[in-house]
Amino acid sequence: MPRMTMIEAIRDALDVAMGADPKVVVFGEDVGYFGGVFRCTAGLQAKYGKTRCFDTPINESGIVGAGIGMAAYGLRPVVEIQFADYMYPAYDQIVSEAARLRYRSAGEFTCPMVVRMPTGGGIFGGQTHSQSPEALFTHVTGLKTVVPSNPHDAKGLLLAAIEDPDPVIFMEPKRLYNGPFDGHHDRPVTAWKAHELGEVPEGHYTVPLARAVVRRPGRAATVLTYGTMVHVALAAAQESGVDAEVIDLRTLLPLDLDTIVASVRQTGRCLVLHEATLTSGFGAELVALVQAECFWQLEAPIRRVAGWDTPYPHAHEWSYFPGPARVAEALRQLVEVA
Amino acid sequence: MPRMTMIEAIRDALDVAMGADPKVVVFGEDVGYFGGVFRCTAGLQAKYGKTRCFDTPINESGIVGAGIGMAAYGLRPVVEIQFADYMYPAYDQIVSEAARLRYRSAGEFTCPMVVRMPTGGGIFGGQTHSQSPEALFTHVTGLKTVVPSNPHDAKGLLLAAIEDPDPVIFMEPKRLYNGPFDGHHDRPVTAWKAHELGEVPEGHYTVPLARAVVRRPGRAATVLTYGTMVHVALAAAQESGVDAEVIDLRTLLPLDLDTIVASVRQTGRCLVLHEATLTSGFGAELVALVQAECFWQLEAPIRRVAGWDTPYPHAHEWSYFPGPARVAEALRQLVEVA
Amino acid sequence: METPEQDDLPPLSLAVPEPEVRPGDRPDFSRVAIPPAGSVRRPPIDADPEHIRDLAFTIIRVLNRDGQAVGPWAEALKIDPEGLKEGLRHMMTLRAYDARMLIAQRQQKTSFYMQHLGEEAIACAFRRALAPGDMNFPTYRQAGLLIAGGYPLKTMMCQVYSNDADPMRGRQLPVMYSSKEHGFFTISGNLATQYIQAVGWAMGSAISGDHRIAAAWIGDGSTAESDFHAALVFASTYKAPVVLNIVNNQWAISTFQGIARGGSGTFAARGHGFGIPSLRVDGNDYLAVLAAAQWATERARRNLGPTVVEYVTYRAGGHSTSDDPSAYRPAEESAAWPLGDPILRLKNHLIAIGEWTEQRHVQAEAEIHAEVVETQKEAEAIGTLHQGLRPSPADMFEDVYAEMPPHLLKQRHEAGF
Amino acid sequence: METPEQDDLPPLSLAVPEPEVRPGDRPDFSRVAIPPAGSVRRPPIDADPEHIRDLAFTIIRVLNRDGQAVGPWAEALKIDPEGLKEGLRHMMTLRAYDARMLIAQRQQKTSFYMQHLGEEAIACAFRRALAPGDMNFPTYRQAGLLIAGGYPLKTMMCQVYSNDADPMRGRQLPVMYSSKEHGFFTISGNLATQYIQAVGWAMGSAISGDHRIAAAWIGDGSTAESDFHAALVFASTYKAPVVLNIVNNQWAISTFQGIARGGSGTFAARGHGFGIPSLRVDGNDYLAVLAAAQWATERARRNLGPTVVEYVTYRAGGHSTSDDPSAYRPAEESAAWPLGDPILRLKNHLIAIGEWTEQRHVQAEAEIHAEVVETQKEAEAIGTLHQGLRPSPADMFEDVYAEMPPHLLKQRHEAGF
Ligand SMILES: Cc1ncc(C[n+]2csc(CCOP(=O)(O)OP(=O)(O)O)c2C)c(N)n1
Ligand SMILES: Cc1ncc(C[n+]2csc(CCOP(=O)(O)OP(=O)(O)O)c2C)c(N)n1
Ligand SMILES: [Mg+2]
Ligand SMILES: [Mg+2]
Repeated sequence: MPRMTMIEAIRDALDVAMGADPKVVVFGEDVGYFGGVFRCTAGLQAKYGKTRCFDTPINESGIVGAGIGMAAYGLRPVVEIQFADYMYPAYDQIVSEAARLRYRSAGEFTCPMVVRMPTGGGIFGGQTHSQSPEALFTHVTGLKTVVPSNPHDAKGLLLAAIEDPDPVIFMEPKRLYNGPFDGHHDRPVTAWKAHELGEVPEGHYTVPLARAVVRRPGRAATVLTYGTMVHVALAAAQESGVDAEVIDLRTLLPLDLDTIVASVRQTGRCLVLHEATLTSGFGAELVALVQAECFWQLEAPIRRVAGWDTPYPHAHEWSYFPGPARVAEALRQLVEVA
Repeated sequence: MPRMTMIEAIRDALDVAMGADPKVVVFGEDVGYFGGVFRCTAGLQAKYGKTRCFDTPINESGIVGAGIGMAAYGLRPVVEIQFADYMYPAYDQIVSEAARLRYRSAGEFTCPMVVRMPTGGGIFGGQTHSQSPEALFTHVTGLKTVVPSNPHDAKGLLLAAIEDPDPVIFMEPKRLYNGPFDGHHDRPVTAWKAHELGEVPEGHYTVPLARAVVRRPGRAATVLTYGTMVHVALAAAQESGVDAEVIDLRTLLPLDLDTIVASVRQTGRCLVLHEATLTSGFGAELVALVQAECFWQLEAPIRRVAGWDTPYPHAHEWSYFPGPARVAEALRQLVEVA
Repeated sequence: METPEQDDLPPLSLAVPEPEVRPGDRPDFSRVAIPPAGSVRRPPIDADPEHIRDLAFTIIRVLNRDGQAVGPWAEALKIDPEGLKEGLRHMMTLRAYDARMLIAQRQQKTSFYMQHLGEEAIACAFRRALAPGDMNFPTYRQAGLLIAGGYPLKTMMCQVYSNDADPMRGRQLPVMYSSKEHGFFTISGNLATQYIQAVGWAMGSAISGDHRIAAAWIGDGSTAESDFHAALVFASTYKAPVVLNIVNNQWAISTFQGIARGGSGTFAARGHGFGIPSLRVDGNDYLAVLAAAQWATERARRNLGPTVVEYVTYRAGGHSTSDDPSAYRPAEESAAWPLGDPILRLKNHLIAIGEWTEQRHVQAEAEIHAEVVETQKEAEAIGTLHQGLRPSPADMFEDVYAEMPPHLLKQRHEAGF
Repeated sequence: METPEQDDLPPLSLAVPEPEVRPGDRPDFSRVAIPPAGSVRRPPIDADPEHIRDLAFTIIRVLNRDGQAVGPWAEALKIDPEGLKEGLRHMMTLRAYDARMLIAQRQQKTSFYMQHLGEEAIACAFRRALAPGDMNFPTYRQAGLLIAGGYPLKTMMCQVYSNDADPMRGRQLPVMYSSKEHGFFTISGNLATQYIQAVGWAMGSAISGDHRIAAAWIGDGSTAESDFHAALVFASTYKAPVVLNIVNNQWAISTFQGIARGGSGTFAARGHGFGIPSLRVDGNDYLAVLAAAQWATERARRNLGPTVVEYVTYRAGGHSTSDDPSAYRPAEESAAWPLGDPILRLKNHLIAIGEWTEQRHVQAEAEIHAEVVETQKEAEAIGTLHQGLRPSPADMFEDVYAEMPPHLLKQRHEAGF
């Protein structure tokens, strides 16, 4: 099986989708000739022509709004927002339009569109190239929100998202584009080709939406996380010596609650981990669901580890990022509660 | 003390602020000559002139963006978004600009602006005149979010918000504008003049931000809520026979956690109530905080009652709205858990 | 540096535009320059936009005071007297429908209504220039598209009543119709969002090598919204086959058009910033609207790209049933509006060309009234907002997604369905 | 109905604009029509925008090939030779600064940098037209405003290095400067958001009866953003005292200006849709920029309202240190740019008028280089991104609010501070 980076896996998914279905069109800022600032669409314009993969004006509302129109027409647009931090101008189109089209027309008009966006920090991108705004999507009914943590899933989830009949927000943890990053920014960079999840099947396959996966079985505690933090959690489990079960949620909404509940009922302890700011983050929803479903099994308060409630500060990136040391410490404290 | 509706109280707060400080300017769609579609600014243009209270083009991003510029200049803009449902076009200016101005300039530029918006349902406004998007603000660090539940607080909180050095989102439950609505839509409308919190002191006073208040003391359970739902909770406590302590949060961020924790530690049971859709709503954050702070005192899982995870449906408004029957039932179930 | 001593200058001050008249004042439309019917040239559809700039600063008019259709736009018109009579009937039906629904709202058979009084010609005439498969992205004030497109009046009423036959299952505010089959995109309550969607739809058609075109609709006040800009940027960049309609009815709720228009003379002028050909048309002149629509839709169909069309009209009624315009404009302003009433003007034309009589008009009015009342009875027999057969609240959970996810299933169960 | 048989027409297709040349092609700027220096008229500042439309479709130029300042814009210029020499020094300093910071970034002393190569004249010259108290709302490519405004180079470097003397405490990306005192609003990473804020600031000044004016800045690509529209709507409606600058450097990262511009010939033309007077200026001509800036700022100061000014220039370098332009445009395109180099052109002018020599230029270059290098040493002696004195991470929790709320205090504690 070929080994790929996450960028290559995403590109491959787009290639497979465009090859199979002439309705799939791909566009966004710098997406056409150049192939995207992260090169996720490189080569697609040359292969499929400039009416199927093209550059757009810098107007995120226009990109998503035009995508909605195309989706309603009958195409399957896959649009790129250059950074998740720049999705806000498109937020109205996403929330008020894409998410409600099916509902308000009672199914007459639908919006099978994917909105891709690189998310998360770790590249010294400062306040405007580091955000993780997933909670702003999970609060919006009508949307699905997906965050892959590796090349294999990225391709399979993206294909599933493109084939989904509803709008899907597809958040790509940019710090994982080139390798599985566990938060040890001071150690040499590792590459996907050395990682089993860098193995990406050729051609078409899907990783179904709304299915979490256990990345590491464990009995002492459950870690609920997604994206970059999956790798941080794995490192923290290792380094803390806590036998944590690490669940990669993959799709945040709809959520695979069964997998979560089954695990927490076993371990009795739960840590929720994300890079986004803490307050009103998606972790809050996870806590609310877990305490409701597993109240009688819980042996300790559910803990949250998350980005601090500040903007993502450029120079203090590694003080801000919830790295393995912080997670390991939280795990140790979690299992110590008697 | 004069009795006022919430509309009058808000207008009075603006009048007091504009009278005291020439830096206070008020604008928005239909806000000037006409005085706002809910009449909250009626008379202000006539009194203070059209450069201090004026109509704007229909561009919410422009309204907030211009407000940010004015605030940075040194004024104290109080802008109106006609319905909270129409704040999305301004969301980028609120999140990326207003909320981070102080931080990114290290205090050199600040944004003492208030963004007022009518919120909530109950007036057959359908999907686009009924939303409660507070969780989309509480996730954004740098903002303060306020939701008054009565005329007295509305005036005092609005004056506090205008005097606050940071941007404040001021959400006005429109169903409370003319009377204390407890969710019994099929009963005669009651008026603020018959309610003690319709008593509004003349002139200047503030209700400090970040302070919750206990609206009804009780020993069996704690209800955490705000806005319209305060009145629903009071009705539900009454009707269910459950001796619930009802806390009106008033400010969602910064949150008065002390008042919350003190109550839940006493009652051991907690219900979180809001009109906004459930998933990733502000209630999730409340649950996460309460379970962390009160884990050992909790005798039952924390319950949430909220709007369903659907758009606000026009004709089914009263099936959607979390009214007193649903809340009463939840309270009964909550205290039955052994 | 070389800057002037700024303190020598008078202090700055803010200009806040105001309408010429307010309640208590005498209505005054003298500022509205109205060229004689037939006086504006009709350029070829592939004219260089730079050479037809003047068409954004005038008013294209076809019907003169005597009810004659005159000038180059009249000559190019493709419509026969039967078509005109049909058009008259569409407008009269819309007006009768509006009148009934306003009463129904006052009777609390529905929560809300928005009327078209004075603006009937625009959507009714424009609809004729469209072909099957074309798609409108309307605002709440283009029900004429449905009526002229043959959509059943009864279904419209059922939507307004949110009854069991409402295709939107009571989920949408009254008047927020949707009909794919009739080329009528589901209306959004959010202003301007659909303008760019129309452009996207048209781009989709062009990408697919289709023949279908789109029509975007917006009000004067809403042109200030940012998505208006997004639409013009995308439409001009990709030469999308779309007609960008602007209905300038002088008011946006209580706000006069001068607030949205800023310093430019007209809304049509906005197109010039993008090199888009732009027309300004008498919106109360059925023939002028149709002539402009045929010009613009032909441009789109021949892949010549977008056209901006501003229709100059007047919102004679309140903004909605929640609005009382006498609070912000003189009550007599509507009567003073110089472009007249669209129904009256088309009627007079038909009489002038010998295709209609006062008597037939009275008769038609009676027929239409009876038909609308009859249809209304049928709709009400099914149900109204608070009575009769209504969609089940269980349905509230449907169509959020194509397939109901577990958390919604659970909530529906919790809700008791 | 009367619609044409659409199937007779050829199918629609989507137009996707492309630059004339791509890597491998020969650079070609023949489409850029360049009027001779001095050939464009200079209208009075209160001219009717409709009468000066042509100024948005030409290029106002002052310096001719012989280095002479010619024509009406030259005549109206308020600057003396000392001022010009200062201007030259500003541009040379900016270029030297850029060169050093690019190297520093490659040496990983900072994470990121954005240069101004070829665009130095614009901000450096514009700054001269401002008075103390005026406020710029810059993009990341207007550091010339700071240098020409006398802001310490060392502080700029400390910002780029995120060291302990960075006034932004390491919180902002490199080049995102802020200085209220120097009339330089804190830069946002989000495009176009500040364009409308500039208008709001100017409105604030006008509301307050102040004398201060604002200058908004945006790139060609970013004019497509919606807040550009918001700014033009508000500025034209309230006649805000603001200059709306558009720096058209031909590229937006890898995207050529044709994607943003759509069908209109120029970006300046956007102003016409709003009735805003609009100029198009040679951005590589220090004198032309200054002349236009003086015209536009005087309009603002005299309460005549906003002006749109498009500066035609070329981004000679990469978009940022993350960008390699050879992937999307011919490497030689920069050399083929017909408007020349702004520093060379001002130098030649000063030589032509006898105020400068080649020798003094070489000497100035050496001096400036030495000064920048010296300043750099001082800045680096404090610290760089990964070394030396840097702001404490504890500071990360400050300034989120004026007063730290309990939940942040708790988090700071949890973080160990
Ligand atoms: C984004 C948004 N902002 C505000 C509103 C509230 N609103 C509804 S209609 C309207 C006025 C629109 O005026 P115009 O565009 O001229 O259309 P008209 O009603 O005259 O047909 C306003 C402000 C809204 N629906 N959406
Ligand atoms: C809202 C938003 N969208 C996208 C970006 C990413 N981005 C940064 S610079 C840039 C290109 C801007 O081009 P232009 O406006 O021409 O300015 P220039 O860089 O040429 O000076 C883009 C797309 C951003 N910063 N903000
Ligand atoms: Mg209008
Ligand atoms: Mg550029």
